[in-house]
Amino acid sequence: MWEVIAFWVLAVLAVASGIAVFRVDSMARATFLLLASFLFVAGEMLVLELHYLGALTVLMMTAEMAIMAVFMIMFMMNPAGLEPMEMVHNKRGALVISVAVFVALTAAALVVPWPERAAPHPSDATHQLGEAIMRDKMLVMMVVGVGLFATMVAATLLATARGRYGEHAAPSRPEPSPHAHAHHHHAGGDR
Amino acid sequence: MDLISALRRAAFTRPNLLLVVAPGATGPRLAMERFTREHGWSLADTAADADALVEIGELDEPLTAVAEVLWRQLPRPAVRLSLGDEVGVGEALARLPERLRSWRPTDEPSEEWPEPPMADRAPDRDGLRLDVLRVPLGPVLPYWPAGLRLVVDMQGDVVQFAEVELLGVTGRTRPYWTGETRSAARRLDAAARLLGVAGWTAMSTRCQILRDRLLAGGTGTFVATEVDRLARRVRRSPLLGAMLRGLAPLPGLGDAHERLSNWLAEVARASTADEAGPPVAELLNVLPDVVFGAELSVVRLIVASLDLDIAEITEPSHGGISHG
Amino acid sequence: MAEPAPMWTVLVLPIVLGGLALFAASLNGVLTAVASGRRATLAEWAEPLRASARLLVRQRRTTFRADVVLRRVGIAGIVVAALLASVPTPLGGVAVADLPVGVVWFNAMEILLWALVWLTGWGGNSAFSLVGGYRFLAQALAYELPLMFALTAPPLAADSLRVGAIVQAQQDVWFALWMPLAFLVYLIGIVGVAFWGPLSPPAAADVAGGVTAELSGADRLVFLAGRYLMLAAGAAFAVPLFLGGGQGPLLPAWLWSLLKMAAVLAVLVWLRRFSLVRAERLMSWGWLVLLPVVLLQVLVVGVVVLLRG
Amino acid sequence: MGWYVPVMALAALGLALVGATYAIGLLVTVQRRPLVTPPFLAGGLPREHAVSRFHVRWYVVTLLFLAFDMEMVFMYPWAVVVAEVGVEAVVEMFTFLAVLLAGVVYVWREGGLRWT
Repeated sequence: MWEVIAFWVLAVLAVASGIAVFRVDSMARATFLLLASFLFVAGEMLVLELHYLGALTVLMMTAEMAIMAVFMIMFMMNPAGLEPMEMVHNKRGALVISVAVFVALTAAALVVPWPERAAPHPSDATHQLGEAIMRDKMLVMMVVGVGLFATMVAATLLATARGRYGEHAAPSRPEPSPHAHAHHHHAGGDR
Repeated sequence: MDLISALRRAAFTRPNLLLVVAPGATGPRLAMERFTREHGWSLADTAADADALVEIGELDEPLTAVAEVLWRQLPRPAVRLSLGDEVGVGEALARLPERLRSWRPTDEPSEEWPEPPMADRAPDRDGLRLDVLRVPLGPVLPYWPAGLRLVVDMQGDVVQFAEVELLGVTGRTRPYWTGETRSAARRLDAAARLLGVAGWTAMSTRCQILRDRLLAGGTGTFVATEVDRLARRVRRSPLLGAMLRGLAPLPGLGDAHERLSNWLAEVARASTADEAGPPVAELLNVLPDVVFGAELSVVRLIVASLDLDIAEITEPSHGGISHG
Repeated sequence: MAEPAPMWTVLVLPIVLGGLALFAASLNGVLTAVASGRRATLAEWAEPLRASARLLVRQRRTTFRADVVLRRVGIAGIVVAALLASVPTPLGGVAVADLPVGVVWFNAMEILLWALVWLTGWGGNSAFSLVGGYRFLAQALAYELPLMFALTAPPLAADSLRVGAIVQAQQDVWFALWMPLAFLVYLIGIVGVAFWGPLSPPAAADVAGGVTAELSGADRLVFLAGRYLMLAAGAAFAVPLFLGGGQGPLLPAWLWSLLKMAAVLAVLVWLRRFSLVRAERLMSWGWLVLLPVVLLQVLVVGVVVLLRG
Repeated sequence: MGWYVPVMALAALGLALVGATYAIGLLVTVQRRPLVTPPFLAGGLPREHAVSRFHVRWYVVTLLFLAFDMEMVFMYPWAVVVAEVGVEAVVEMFTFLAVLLAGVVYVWREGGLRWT
């Protein structure tokens, strides 16, 4: 009984904060509403007694959303939403697509005849997961490892301008005070 | 209700103070630091945590404007007082808790403030155009030289441009650190500030205590041995070394770590050269170049490591020097 | 598998953790007093209570166009995160809930500070508090991975992520004795999570208090309390993880737990006597020293587990 | 679910304590109306809103962190099965970690850990 109530409350909160992501102007608010949505999903997993996956979702998503906020605020105009602006382009199209996808996924989840559980509930799902990773899913893990290494190298290559050659490869100091005038007109060119 | 009034009484036995110090008003500043240390009061890091705004020395027009801004930023209850010289410091401060307790809300209207625009962009080291914040460092910051304002342009927390403004230098400004004893005390004062910025507060306080002993005519040998012990600990701290080594190396002066070690060594040897290092105007000239491209915490350390005494610039005509 | 403890433990946890946090704040005050040449009187020990009264009496303050909602989430969230992080921490043998993945749970709760501290800094629309918030993230990137690996060492030795099982596995010898590097790296991580001592640049004086720069009144009180609670929660969790939980002669188990928690906390508070670490240095040390060191430690623990099994 | 009833009670209690602190503050404060002020800028006034695009210099490290962090997904379940699976578990995991550490060394050599 309580499980069902908790499940539905969390579900509604997760979807509601997901929708709210697109209703706010501030990048900070949008990012952390998305985090809230993930945390509610983590709550669902905990209700379903998936202890490890639930805690792991909190663990991973918090760090990742904090980093995402860093990038959103670094690159998006008007990150605090202090000036009114439209966050979504092609609003109608986006709405149609997202509603259609949501309905399709929900329908699939409800309509598909899920198989009955054959084995009994594992006494310790984390342990089972560890066994899987270390025995028959070993190859998957190794591929992931190489993939992560490739990610590190590729990301660094793409993101660093200077590299190991230090200051010599760095662009030189910008002209002093180029913005002494720029401060007077505060509507940037590409706003 | 009695509980509430008891709470309010207890609340202000140890107020936090925010200082606006005129260059050269070092005497009353030291008296005030000593009072707060001995009575367990604190100096506030920011207006939000201050109960009292203390104006020390004679404030000129720009510094008065600074005090005005800060006064309106202090949460209530708040008290404002000004201290001219070291004689009345203890008395004026001792009355502070009572003044805070007797503060009553007035129906002052909400303050009107101008709304700033969004940040604009400027070229960046990495070849992008990014938002710039123009942030004044000083004149009112913890461990900051009196009368100095370093206006910096920051992209993120990295300084891309800096310019120096001097506040509070009038025709009557006189440097405080003259004579042998005071020159030695000056080294300890500078060390206290640099250690404070570096976050080694216990050691910073120790420097202040020794500084005050020296100025009070403490016996030279005792202070010298104490300073010698302190100097050794400072020199040997690997953490502090990692913090300060390699920062702003200047010809003849070494980097920030060497400068700190030298100050303490001079006091320990009791042989302070009266003319130490280049004049402050020269240091202020190179400052914008030295802090270019540095992270904010490094900028703070560099400024503290230069021991800038603005009062040494006695002509008010310097008031507007700025550099590109 | 164990059952959740009775509900009264929910009321005990805030009292114990609050008491530890108050002890930390008092000790901090006394250390400041002694360094300033004053005597450690009773008044100095009671200083945090007086300081709290001061903050309650003072006017609250909000900055122009601040994001009040986000800021409030950040401030209040730290208190809640610290309490929740302590859910699997047993006092004696009793925890609020000896969760099946207690260690991961603690990890998940302390990492919430990534978001919460940053939000407090961002919410103020103030350059100094913004810099403070970003400094926290920069530091977190350096200490968080070593901290996580340090957290895996005790479960590896105990074959379980459940804190109760980890305590039991230390019946013969405390983990701190044969995995000292993991213990050390864990403590460094906790100092980072609570941005304390050498890792306090997010709230340092050089940026006018950083994330705390715009806080006054009750806001400031709740934020500072949350920080001490987080420090206390980290110190408390070290006890079941590395120091054998409530094990010890003569005294009851809950008292042993409490004494050990207070001792670890005192060590953490004492770390304020060191100078700050610059974020850039910390970044190199975290990735090039702490991470390899803690991985080596985990390897050693793994080999011991193999030899034993 | 039973596990998380006390957890939720504790979260509610924590929020109630925070709320109580604010309520007591309202009761005893000398000035209930909050002060609205520009941010503290060492005695200056802001030239622009601080919440602008904040350019972090350590973004390379965030990418490194995200990649390495993924490893924790495997690490915790691994820790509880080492005794059972035996030598191969340790060998496999530390091969995996060695590959990742090589990535860290690469990023360090490329100067990705510095930012000024």
